[in-house]
Amino acid sequence: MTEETIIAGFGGQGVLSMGMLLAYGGVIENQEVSWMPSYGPEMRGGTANCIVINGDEPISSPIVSRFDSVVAFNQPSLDKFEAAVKPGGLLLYEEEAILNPPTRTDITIIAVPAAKAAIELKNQKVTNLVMLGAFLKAKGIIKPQTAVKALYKVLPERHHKLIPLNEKALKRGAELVRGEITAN
Amino acid sequence: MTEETIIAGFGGQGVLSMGMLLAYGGVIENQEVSWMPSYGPEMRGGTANCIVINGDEPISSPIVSRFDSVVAFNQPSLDKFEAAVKPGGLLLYEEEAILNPPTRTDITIIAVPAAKAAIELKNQKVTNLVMLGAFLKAKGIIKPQTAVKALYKVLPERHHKLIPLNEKALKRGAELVRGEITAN
Amino acid sequence: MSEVLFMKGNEALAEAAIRAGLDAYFGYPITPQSEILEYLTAQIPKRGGVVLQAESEVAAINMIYGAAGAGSRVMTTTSSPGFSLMQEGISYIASAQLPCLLANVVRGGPGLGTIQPSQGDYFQATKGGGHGDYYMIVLAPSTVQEMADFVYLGFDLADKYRTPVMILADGALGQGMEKVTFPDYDPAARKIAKPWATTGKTPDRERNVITSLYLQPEKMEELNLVLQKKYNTIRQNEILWEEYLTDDAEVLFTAFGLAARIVRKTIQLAREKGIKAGLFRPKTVWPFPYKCLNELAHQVDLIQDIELNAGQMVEDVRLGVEGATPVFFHGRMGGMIPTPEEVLEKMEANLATVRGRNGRPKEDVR
Amino acid sequence: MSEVLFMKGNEALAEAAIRAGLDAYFGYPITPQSEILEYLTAQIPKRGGVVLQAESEVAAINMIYGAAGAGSRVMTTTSSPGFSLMQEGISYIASAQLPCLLANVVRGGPGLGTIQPSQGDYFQATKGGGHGDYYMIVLAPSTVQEMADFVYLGFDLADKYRTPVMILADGALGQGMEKVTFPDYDPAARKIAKPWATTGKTPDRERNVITSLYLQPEKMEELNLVLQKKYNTIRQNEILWEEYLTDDAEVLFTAFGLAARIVRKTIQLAREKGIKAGLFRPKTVWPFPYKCLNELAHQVDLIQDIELNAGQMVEDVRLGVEGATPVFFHGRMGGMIPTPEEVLEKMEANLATVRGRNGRPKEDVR
Amino acid sequence: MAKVKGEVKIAIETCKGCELCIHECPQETLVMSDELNQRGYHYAVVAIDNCTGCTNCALVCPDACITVYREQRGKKKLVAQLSNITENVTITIDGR
Amino acid sequence: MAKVKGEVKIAIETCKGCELCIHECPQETLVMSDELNQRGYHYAVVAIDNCTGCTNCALVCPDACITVYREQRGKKKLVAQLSNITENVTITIDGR
Amino acid sequence: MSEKGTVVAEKASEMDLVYCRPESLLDVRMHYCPGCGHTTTHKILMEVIDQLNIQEETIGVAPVGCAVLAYEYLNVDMHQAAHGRATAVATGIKAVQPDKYVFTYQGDGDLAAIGTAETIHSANRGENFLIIFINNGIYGMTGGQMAPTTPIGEKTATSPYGRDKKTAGAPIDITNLLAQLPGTFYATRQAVHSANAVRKTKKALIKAFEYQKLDKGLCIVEVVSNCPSGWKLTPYESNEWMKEHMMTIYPLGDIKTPSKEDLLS
Amino acid sequence: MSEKGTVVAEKASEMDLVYCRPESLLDVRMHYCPGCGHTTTHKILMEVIDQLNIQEETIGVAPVGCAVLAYEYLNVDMHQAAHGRATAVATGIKAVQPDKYVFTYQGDGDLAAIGTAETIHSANRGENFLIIFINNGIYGMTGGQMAPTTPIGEKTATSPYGRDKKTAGAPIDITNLLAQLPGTFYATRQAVHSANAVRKTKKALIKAFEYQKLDKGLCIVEVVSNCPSGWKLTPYESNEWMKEHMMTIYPLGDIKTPSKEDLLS
Ligand SMILES: Cc1ncc(C[n+]2csc(CCOP(=O)(O)OP(=O)(O)O)c2C)c(N)n1
Ligand SMILES: Cc1ncc(C[n+]2csc(CCOP(=O)(O)OP(=O)(O)O)c2C)c(N)n1
Ligand code: SF4
Ligand code: SF4
Ligand code: SF4
Ligand code: SF4
Ligand code: SF4
Ligand code: SF4
Ligand SMILES: [Mg+2]
Ligand SMILES: [Mg+2]
Repeated sequence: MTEETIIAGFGGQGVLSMGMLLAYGGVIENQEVSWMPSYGPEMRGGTANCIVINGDEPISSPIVSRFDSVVAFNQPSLDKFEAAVKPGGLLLYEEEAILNPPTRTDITIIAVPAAKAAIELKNQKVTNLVMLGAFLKAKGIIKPQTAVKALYKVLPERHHKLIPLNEKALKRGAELVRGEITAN
Repeated sequence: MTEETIIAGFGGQGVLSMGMLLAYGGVIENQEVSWMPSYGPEMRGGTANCIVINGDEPISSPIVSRFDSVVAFNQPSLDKFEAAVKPGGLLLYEEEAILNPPTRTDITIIAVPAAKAAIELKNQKVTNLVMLGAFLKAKGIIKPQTAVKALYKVLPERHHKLIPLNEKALKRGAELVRGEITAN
Repeated sequence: MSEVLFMKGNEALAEAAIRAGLDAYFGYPITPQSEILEYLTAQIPKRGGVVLQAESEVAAINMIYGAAGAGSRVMTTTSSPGFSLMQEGISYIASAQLPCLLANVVRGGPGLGTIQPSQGDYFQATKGGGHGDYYMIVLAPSTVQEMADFVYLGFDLADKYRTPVMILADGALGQGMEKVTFPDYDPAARKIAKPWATTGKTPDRERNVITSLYLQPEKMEELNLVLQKKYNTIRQNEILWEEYLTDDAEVLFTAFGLAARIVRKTIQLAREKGIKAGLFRPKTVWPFPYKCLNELAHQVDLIQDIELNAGQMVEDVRLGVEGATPVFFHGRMGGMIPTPEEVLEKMEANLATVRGRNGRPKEDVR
Repeated sequence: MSEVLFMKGNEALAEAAIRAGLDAYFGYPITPQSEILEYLTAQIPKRGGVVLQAESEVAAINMIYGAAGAGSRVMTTTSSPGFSLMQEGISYIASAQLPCLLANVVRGGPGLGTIQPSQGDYFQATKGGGHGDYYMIVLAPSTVQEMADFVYLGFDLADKYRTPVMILADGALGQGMEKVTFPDYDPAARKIAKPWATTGKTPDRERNVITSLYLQPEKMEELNLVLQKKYNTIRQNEILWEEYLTDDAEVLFTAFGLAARIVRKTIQLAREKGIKAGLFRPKTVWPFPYKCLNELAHQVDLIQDIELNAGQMVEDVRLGVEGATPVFFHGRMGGMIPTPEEVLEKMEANLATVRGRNGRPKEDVR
Repeated sequence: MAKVKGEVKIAIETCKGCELCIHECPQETLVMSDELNQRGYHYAVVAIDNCTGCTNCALVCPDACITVYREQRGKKKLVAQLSNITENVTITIDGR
Repeated sequence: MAKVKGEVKIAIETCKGCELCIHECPQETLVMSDELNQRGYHYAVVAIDNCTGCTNCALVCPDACITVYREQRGKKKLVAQLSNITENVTITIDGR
Repeated sequence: MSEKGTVVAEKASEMDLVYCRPESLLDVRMHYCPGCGHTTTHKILMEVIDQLNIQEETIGVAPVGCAVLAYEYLNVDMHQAAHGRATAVATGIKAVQPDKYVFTYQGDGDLAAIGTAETIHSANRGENFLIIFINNGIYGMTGGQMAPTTPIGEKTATSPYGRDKKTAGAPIDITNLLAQLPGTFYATRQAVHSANAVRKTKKALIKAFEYQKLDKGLCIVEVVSNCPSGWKLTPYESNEWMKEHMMTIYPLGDIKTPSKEDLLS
Repeated sequence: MSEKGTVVAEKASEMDLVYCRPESLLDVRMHYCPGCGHTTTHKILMEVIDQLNIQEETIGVAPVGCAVLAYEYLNVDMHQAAHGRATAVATGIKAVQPDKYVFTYQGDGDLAAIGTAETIHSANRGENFLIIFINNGIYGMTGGQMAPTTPIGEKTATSPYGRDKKTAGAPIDITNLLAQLPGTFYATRQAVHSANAVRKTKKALIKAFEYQKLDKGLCIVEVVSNCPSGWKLTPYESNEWMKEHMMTIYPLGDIKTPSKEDLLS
């Protein structure tokens, strides 16, 4: 198994830490893992992404250009990466942020109303956790409990009190994905 | 024919221009010629030398370490280069400057009282021309007249009035070398 | 064995340096390796040592020259343009025989280029980007784990041979996070005495002089002979490489660093298709493992060299192979990274030519 | 043909540059090439153009970058440590595709070394001392006459290919005087239009931008492909070399620059002894004349490479020869220069081994 | 002093939501939108029609999003320099 | 004021004939020799025995060729520091 | 990257256009972070160039730093330059194009750290071009590291415990140093955080370009600027912080202005 | 190169030794040209080191320039350094040997041309070492080329028509610039052309070494010096020329001295 995922959005939407949770989760589950952020001044443009690869054998290149899954937090990211989903792969996006939804028909597409859910949870900052919950429901790369464990690694000590809320957000995300996931 | 000559002394004794005259003379006589000065901060030590190679075929290396002729203007130069004269070669030195004369027996050695002669000519600066005159007498690498022609090339215009004096010095040098020159 | 951590390559390198007893770091920010300086400015005040942000790479390498000469375990790191600026200083350090660790987290050149990963500085690293006859020991990590491991090795080799050692990494190894563990290493036990260092001329010894100046060519040649002798010793003792599935290989890939990881995947794909492919990965790209490669070369139908550049290590490959088998090159530049599939395709095309050209069916090849 | 003059190599280079239409020179003093700057500061005010003593070599190469980008015929010169300092700038110039002429009047390294002549910067010149995949056309003069000739050639090639061209000389060629003549050359007729230059954005064209920055790796790879294509064209069109007595040669010497002059003498000595020796001298050391050398390699019993370094061009020789004949190296370092006799002796010793090893008497060799 | 009448137009897709214009406007004419533009920024919009055309907001706007107009007061007329703002600007000055 | 009696010794083979000591001596004690030393330089020598031991010449001598002594005047004695000037210096201070 | 504003400026027929995007600023979205002073300075630089009508005669140099992509926005001939070498590059350009207006556009890391030698010597030679110096007290482009100009105590990526004077020294006032060199003809320190500041900076730029015609020496216009991203503040907060922490050590105003004689001689 | 003076100093028994070659100056012939100020400065530097008895605790740095061979003469641990980088090298040494006395010994080409950035930033960081700066207004070692410090009108190998202010700028007073940086603790300009000047320079050097113990910042002792060879004058003439042409633009005296508070704080 090798799962190549890119998580992309605006800076500040928590895309890097969503990726980090996925990666740390992999470490906890003894997978081979690589986490590769976009870096450098293109970040000035306000976008950020990271590529996470989880596998059971040493990771080949940490930078790849086609993905098993794309998680898009905004329109530019969706526009940029829709074509990069491998046939049969997954495109998961934050519903509210997207005006022009994806059009591909050879992949699974899931729209997650994560921002709305986060607001319901009274903290917009956990949008990314909702997305992660949804993503893990769709792609069981790591167990949801592992993601919770990863939170202890990724969050600085002073934020550990927020972990219960994050856990809720993860759950909520999972609930938002209904039914069986198959490529349509 | 290839003649490899080194001319060495203190800075200011005119060793570089003596070499230059020999070299320019070669050019005038259509020889292949190379003139190679010592350069760089070792000159701070107060010594200077140049290697002149006159030949009838393209010069191999302009820097050589054994010489057909060594012309020494001071003791350190004599000390340094005596051993570098090829067997059967020539060591010509300014007589007054040398306290410890050379000791080799497989080469021709000529002591030229050039400084004295120059003082007789009322210009100490022409010591090097006396030396050149003597050297050309011993080694006919270029004709003495050619050396005079070379003076016009080497001296800046404003010093051309000194050429007659230089010519005298050349002659005087030639006179100082008596008899046949053979390796002893 | 210690805990499995998950770190950026840059951080792993910095952490390893501290654990290896780094006395002083001097450096200047540049993407994609600024995390090293950042990590050290955060850690060193708590853990001891010196960390100083220099005014430029030129200053940084000369600070290294000073601190290394004064007997300390020192390191600087930068990325491609910064490494170019250090060339004069590196030549001085090599010539004055000072131990230190350098890292170039390479980005795509030439010029300002891009900040994406590249292997375009192989020539500069291995053939002497600076003036004169010198070499550095050049370690080429392929994983974040090696980003850490080669720091210890690098410091030890530097001290052992009084020579600069460099780590030739790339932006992906620097920026990406992977699992890493740190070995037990006691710097106090590993650091060796440096009686030549400028620590103050005590009455029991002559003054120590750090210099590379010998105006007399005879003297300068002597120094060069000392250096060349040292380089030969290193060539004999310190060559490191890795082989992957070479035993039965009919096709040999050569690659270093990040490229070698892609090739490993290609090899799996190739073997799935029945092509017996293997990998030869130099870990020291200087000294280059010519001899061992030459032996392998006689066993295979072709060598396919893969690099993230326009073809640099391939010259060393060809020097090793000496015509024993055809050598092909495929590379991507400017921060582009080939896919395993692309690499496979290139190799297969070349294999077809070779076997076609030889006019021999596959079975006859060897 | 014009008058035969007698000049220092440095002066001949400077004079040729003026005659070739030099618009601007920027440089910093360093032995053994300061005469170039000195000659130009004396001549340019009388003959037109710009000459500026920069505050450093780093500044000088970046002034070149500016003036070359603005469309002028420009040159800088230095010696080994100074050339190392220019590596970042050179990489930028190559990447931004700017034409200019550089000269390195090499001295003995590494480090501060000595000011005596050396060929220790061959690798730096030919394999890219700076970061990234780029090459310069590298002309290696062997006489003062070529110090002048290669200036014209250099400027023309630079303009033709929009690439930096360098002259790889040495202290002896720079400091020594020899005969030289200057060809007829009309700069006005030879200078070509540079529509890409920054001369002010007139309404009839888009703005011109001099850059080597492409953050998108796809774009940066494109630039690299353009560069590589150009380098291939140069490899096809601009290789220059000289052969001396190779027709019947059984022994081939390879050497460039000053070393080749010593070898010519050795060849005479060898032929006097009945050994049919010949010389292969690359005039362009990049692009290196691999193919022609390879052909010759099949004809001879051995190749004896002679350099004023620890063995640098010999790698290119071996890449050209590809195992076709044994290649031996002899070099002197740190400003030392081998004698023709010494070179002969080394070659003869190697010849004995080879012929002994082959177990073939001399007659059977080919 | 009678207030001059002005008007601003804001290129909302260019706006990066830095809010500097808001702080700089002496009239408190501008506010930030609740909406995001396509780049994900809240953008500046006119809240009250009390602009005096003082250009403060425009001067301080980093991204040159703001175009300012001011009531004619018989002064020498400015020549418009709009060519590269957008393609469908139509400017009519002096009836031309 | 009674003149103090001094004395200088000059290392003539180290002397480079720069003449700075000559110009600096208030007593005009020193002159340049007609002879050359082995390096080809005229060197400084004492011409008149009127040295006051003021050390001016020695201070200004670049090459540290000049050693200066001065008549004892009951002052605190200087400790000689001659160890590496030359091997056959013998110094006797206070009868030691 | 080019994109059009969707709300277009439509001429209110009874009104005059009094401010709009300068023509020489290319109609593309600039990559700078929201509220960054680089952006404002780009804009007014092009306003000035339009106003002086010197677009065709101007050549710019932007070295590495956040403004390295300036050539994507400024519609004049441009050189990207190596980090720290902008003034050397400008020296080369001006040497062979003496009739053109040449400017550099440099950050504080570029001008006052790695480029110190080139900066000082360009000024000392009295090079006849304009330096626009964006002093934001930080290395913006590389992610917020300490610059030589960073205020004491300021936390950056490479001074996580605050800049310590003992080890990193005091923030350097390089414009002041440059002003003391006879080759510097005009040196002024301005800002772009307020409309008024912008007005003054535009005037300073106009002066500087006009002086360049006189061939009297180097002009430098320092712009004390912000880096909301590096400082981790909102644009507005960053400007407030800048007033308090930057402008106190880098007070705005002219530092060296030519005398009447200087101008006439 | 070592050689003994042939006329040896013999103790006149009734006299005190009042001046002799300092012990820490190695007994070898120095390569400098006759009358060169480098030589004198070497000598008094070692006198001071002997006097302070810090030979064992001193580490020196001499970059390229005529004094590059200083390590042949100065009997302390020494680094030869690349051209212009002496203060960077010293920064490295002092960082890891903070208890040692560290000095650099630099020419004007080295310190004020190629090394400008390193010089300024060492001062700005307040590096706690001593710069001995030999300002002879020329590149001595490479054969007399123009330096940034060369007086206007002076003919050198690279200003054959005299230094032209228009193209080469004015001679730079770098010590004065350095003095303005808070990191510079003590800056003084001295000379060694006369016995009196030598006495003052020795005092300045003593002060500078003593200040280094206080760990307060950079000390710089500039020595306005001659270059008889480069200037093509006799040593004596060169000193006279120096008084007239160098000391007028580089007046001798203290430029920055610590206040009582500075010393006590
Ligand atoms: C030789 C070299 N060293 C380092 C870098 C990395 N680098 C790029 S920009 C920069 C500093 C940017 O700071 P500044 O000049 O202040 O500009 P700002 O981004 O703050 O506007 C650095 C260190 C580089 N590109 N080249
Ligand atoms: C990188 C580099 N550039 C140039 C040189 C050549 N060089 C050696 S010393 C020197 C300048 C010497 O002048 P200065 O520093 O004033 O010392 P001085 O000899 O006058 O005492 C130069 C240019 C060098 N060695 N290295
Ligand atoms: S022009 Fe002046 S009044 Fe109108 S919105 Fe802008 S700042 Fe406010
Ligand atoms: S100043 Fe400009 S970019 Fe900032 S909010 Fe206002 S309109 Fe938008
Ligand atoms: S010590 Fe004084 S008096 Fe004696 S020779 Fe020297 S300068 Fe003259
Ligand atoms: S000062 Fe010294 S070197 Fe000069 S002449 Fe006098 S003794 Fe000789
Ligand atoms: S990082 Fe700072 S300087 Fe750079 S664009 Fe963003 S705010 Fe401006
Ligand atoms: S060249 Fe000048 S500085 Fe150098 S030793 Fe000679 S006189 Fe002194
Ligand atoms: Mg900045
Ligand atoms: Mg000097």
